Amino acid sequence: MSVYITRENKVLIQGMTGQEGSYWTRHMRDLGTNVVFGVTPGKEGQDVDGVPVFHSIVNGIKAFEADTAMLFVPPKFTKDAVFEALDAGIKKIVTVAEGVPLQEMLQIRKAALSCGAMVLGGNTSGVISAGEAMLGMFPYWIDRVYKPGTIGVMTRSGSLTNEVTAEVVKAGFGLSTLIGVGGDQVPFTRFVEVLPLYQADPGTKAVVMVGELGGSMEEEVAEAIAAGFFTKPLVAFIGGRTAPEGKRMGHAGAIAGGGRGTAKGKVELLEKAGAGVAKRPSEVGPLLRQALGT
Amino acid sequence: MSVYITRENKVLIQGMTGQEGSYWTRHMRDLGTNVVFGVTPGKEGQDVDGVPVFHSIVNGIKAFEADTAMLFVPPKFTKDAVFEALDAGIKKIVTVAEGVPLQEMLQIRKAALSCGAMVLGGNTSGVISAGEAMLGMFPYWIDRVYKPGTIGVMTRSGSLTNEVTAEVVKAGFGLSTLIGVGGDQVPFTRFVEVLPLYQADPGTKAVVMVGELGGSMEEEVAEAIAAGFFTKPLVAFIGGRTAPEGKRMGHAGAIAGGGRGTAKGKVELLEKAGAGVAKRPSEVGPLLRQALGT
Amino acid sequence: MKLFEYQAKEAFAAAGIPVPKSRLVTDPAQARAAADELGGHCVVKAQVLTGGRGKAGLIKLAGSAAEAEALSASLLGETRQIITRLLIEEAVDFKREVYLSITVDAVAGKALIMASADGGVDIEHLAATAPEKIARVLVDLDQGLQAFQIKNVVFALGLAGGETGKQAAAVVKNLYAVFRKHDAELAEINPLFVTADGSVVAGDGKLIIDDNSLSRQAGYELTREHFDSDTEFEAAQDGIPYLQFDGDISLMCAGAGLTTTVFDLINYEGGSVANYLEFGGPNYRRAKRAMELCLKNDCKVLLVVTFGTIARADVMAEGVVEAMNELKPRVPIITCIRGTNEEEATATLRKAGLEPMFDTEEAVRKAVALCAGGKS
Amino acid sequence: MKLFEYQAKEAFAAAGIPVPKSRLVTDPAQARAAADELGGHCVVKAQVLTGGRGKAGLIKLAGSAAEAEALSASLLGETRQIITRLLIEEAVDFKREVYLSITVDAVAGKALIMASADGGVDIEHLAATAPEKIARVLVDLDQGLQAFQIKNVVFALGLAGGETGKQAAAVVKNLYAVFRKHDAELAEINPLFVTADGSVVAGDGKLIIDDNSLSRQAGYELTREHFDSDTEFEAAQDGIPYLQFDGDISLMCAGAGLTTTVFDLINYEGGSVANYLEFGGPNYRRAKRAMELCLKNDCKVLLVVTFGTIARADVMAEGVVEAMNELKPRVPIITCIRGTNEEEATATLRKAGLEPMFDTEEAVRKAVALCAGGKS
Repeated sequence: MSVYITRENKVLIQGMTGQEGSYWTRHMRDLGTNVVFGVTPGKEGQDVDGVPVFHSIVNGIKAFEADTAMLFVPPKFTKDAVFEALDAGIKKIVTVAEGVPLQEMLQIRKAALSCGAMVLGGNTSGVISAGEAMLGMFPYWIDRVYKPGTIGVMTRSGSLTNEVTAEVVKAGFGLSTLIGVGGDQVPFTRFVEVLPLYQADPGTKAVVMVGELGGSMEEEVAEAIAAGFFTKPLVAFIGGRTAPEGKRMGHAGAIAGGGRGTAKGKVELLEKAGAGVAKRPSEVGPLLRQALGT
Repeated sequence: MSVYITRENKVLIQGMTGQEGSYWTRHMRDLGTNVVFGVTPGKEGQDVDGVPVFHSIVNGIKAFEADTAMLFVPPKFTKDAVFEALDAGIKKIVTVAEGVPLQEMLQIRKAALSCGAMVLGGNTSGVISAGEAMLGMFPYWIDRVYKPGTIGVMTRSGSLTNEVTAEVVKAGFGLSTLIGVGGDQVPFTRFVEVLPLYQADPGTKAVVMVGELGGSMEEEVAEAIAAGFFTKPLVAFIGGRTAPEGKRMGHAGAIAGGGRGTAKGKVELLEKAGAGVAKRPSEVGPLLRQALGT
Repeated sequence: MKLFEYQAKEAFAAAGIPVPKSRLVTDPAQARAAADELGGHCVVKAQVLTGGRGKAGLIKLAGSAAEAEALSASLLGETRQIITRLLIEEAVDFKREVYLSITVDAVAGKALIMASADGGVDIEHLAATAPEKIARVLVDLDQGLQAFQIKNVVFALGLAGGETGKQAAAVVKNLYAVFRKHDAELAEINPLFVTADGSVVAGDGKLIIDDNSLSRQAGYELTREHFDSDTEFEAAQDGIPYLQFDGDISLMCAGAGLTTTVFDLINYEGGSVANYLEFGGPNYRRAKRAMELCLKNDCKVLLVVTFGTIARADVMAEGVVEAMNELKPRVPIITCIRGTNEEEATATLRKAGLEPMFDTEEAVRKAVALCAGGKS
Repeated sequence: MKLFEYQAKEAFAAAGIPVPKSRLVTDPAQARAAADELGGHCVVKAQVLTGGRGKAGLIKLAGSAAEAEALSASLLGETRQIITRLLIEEAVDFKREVYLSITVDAVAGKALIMASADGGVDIEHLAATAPEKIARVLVDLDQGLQAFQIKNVVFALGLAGGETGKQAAAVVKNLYAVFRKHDAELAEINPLFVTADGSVVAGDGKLIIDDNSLSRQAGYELTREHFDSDTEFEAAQDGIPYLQFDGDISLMCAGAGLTTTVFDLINYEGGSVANYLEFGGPNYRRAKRAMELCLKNDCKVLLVVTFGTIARADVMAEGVVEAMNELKPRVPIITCIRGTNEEEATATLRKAGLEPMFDTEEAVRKAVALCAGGKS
């Protein structure tokens, strides 16, 4: 089973005619995603591999139903494109762009909350429901990473996710849906807001969270578990446990600061809440086996 | 039974120390309203008849619970005061001020929708749950107008409401709660959004709507009835049935224009939906008796 | 408050919206000079606030300065309507007319932009018969106008692409700025011309400023042209809602809804209304001024109906009696004053020799009967 | 991008926030002249980006121009830290210090104003021990800063009422304007001074501009002072994330999360890191430049770990081999390159004489062993 994206979803692509847009549209369709139309102002009437293009979402949805928007739009136009999708009533939006201005990230997050929409990104590779469908930039199913199965994965990272999911697969499991919330300082959707999808999905038996130092998303997950809002087994891997304080390790999301945000604090809270916490990626598989009694 | 305001509600008063604010606070308390604190910046530590005053809502709610805000604030500060109440999580807000700038009305309406709050006004006398409690500017229970009973009244007017409710009382009925949504061009809450309160209230057997030409609130009510969203008897009185088109009859809410907004159109839609429509105020009582089989 | 075309266009131009060259004139000689300056070929436009000026013959095309002078003389000599100012405007060589406006959407709590590729005089017909040809874009005032919304409006205008598209986008953006800056209830350009060389120019301009915001919109004042009658103008300056009709019964009531209802009831009973006057709310202590305005009418009866809570019955009754004593109206007065302190009000009215009534519909019937020659 | 105090104060002053009079100087003679102009009694402030300047002795009070000159000479001669600029500032006679900052709240999606009546050097201690003394006000960027929020902040600062209250309200409003206009991640005034006569003055200024918005914030550029080392500065100019450490293993990895994890694993194994370098994302075709930077370290081994999908394994492997051939590193290279087109990558590496690995933890153990004197 899958969450967020299945073959039933009707996906529109903003920025479909661009080089990136058309390239990844092809890959998404190859991997099962149901793309209904694309949007590029000025190109209404054209098509990309038979998928029709419209000037705007409002024009597109006069002709086709759509429930999901996938954005291939540069960072400085991301806010406008997300607002366009929200305005059209789209409740699932994925945006891969890295480099959205910080204060526009706040506006996007706020607007999504107001609309009750789940916007994934920015700075994410996207979402995959393994073997079923994909939103974002995954070129093909890498067998040792994206084997279909029953483990939900949520992550702030790219390469590290592959490192960790490879361990999940090595341990004999597979993935239900992998959701990348993105590595930015203001993820439009937070881990704790993804959890209810996995909680409700009978096809997801456990969740792996790939976190890192900085921000407070992992602490929020610990609180949700402690409060009983999430009751399935959860195994976390937290990067940056030996990172020196005050040094920026990579993306902006990873600034340790304040009472929250240290890898140590995250690990402690998660362990206290009863989550499994892997010190190394290779411990993720065994912890999952232990939690699921397999 | 009552809706919106009962003796259980904990009411804070914005602008309580002003002349109007203190005058009506006294009346509200006399009529049963549970006033917990007042807000006037710079006057924290003072009191009005024993009700404590705080600089701000955030300061007040540190000390006292509150679920309702009553504003006695001039029109040009109304938006700020409503935003302050919304920001503090208050979901019921009544504002009596007439003359709020039109575009600020839009912002208030929009903010209230986003917060899931029900803001009544502007330009309303307020709300009364007859014999129980009052928010706004009703000096005392006028027996021939506000007798307690089972009829919900919703209105855009002031004096006309008294005219109509007097007929309700004359016909042997009384009022559950009278809700004035106000006479402005952009009521912060629309008739159709008030209906669910009456629908859910076992103490309300029927509803009287005091409408008039202009806007589309009465048409929306007709649609809600036709769609089965409101199933109790409803009797409407619509003022302005002989008004010449294009003349402004009183407040800004009453501009006839476009396909909607004529008194004639409202009457037709309401009758088609099965509502009783009184041509004269004196017909409201008999129509209610007919609808309720009494 | 409705602005005149020339005021609207000044506001548009200040915001960067292209408008035709023009001169505001008040006499035919000025009109001739202005037309000369503009090259002779020009449009003479009466600055009045009523709609449908073209069809009413209040906009004329002049081929020469002399013709402009003659047309101006004829327009300024109009007797059906007060015309004191004319806009002499260069004639625009347009190939298309489109429609663009911004107003408020009370349901959404947003600004509403309406745009159509078919503009000009028949927009109201279009709205009634083919509403799908008018695109509607809602703008959240807090978020402001978004780039995608500008694009959608420009597509709806049929002007996307190239230099015309850029200019049209700027007009949309700037009209929204005008709407916000001027606290507008309506900002409209109809027609928006597209010229032969692809430029975009505001052919007409309508701007209505929200009355509640007038105090922060300096530079505009109500003039006699804003009203249909002298008394309406006078009442407005006093802040008393007043409308002129030509029937028998002068209404002096409190509350807009109640006054409107009394108006209806009079019509139902076969009577006719001389004027609508509403002295409730902030005006409830101003009975004398209200009665003065009512008595400017050649009415047969003065009907006072109130049912106030804050607007106290006793205060209004005293006001009516005082006004009666000072103004000594020659027509009979019927009162139906109820609400807060009704007993005191009743006593006051009785003491002044009136026969207070307590039922609006009875009071209306009595007023209509009096006009028809019945006894008071 | 962090701004220097003098840049932050320029931005504050431009927005109407009162700041002390000051001169930016680069040598002791200028410092003396500046101090003279300011009346002798002044503060000499090193323009560096590290926090805690007061405690570190980088802010000095001078009683005379001569003293200012001497203090400046000593600060500019600092060897622990690069100091090229000093701010010579009039000494403010303050009676209170309060705290005011604006940053982002990722959970709410709003700006977060923090205000405390207790400002100054111990704000971090206060935040840890008495967080309730720091008021937090969330501002919706679309709605903007509301009047009630300004009031709440001024009350929290303990400055409500009178002229001080008005000035404080203006500072809050203007700091928010700075925050918005400069696309700030942080705008902070600590301390905000209240002087003996009740005026409000920004004692210090901190402004961090969001890196993603730098392209629309003209006039600021990264300088050597923004970095702890020359190589970090060099890498930043090339847009390659790089951090300097002083251990043995040079990291050349793709993906921030993976690089951070490799860093952890090395520490777990008892190894040490020479540098953190991340060449994923847009940099994945720039292996040569990345390796050049890594080889500036006195490292014992170069560890390449990647697991990319878009950042193709074959491209990165080719890049590594090419860089190796050109740069001829004297230290051993360990590769663990996986992901899209992994087979081609493996072949490329083998052909170049490397022994590709496929398990990150094994690769880390091997690197640590190599440093400890084990065999490659």
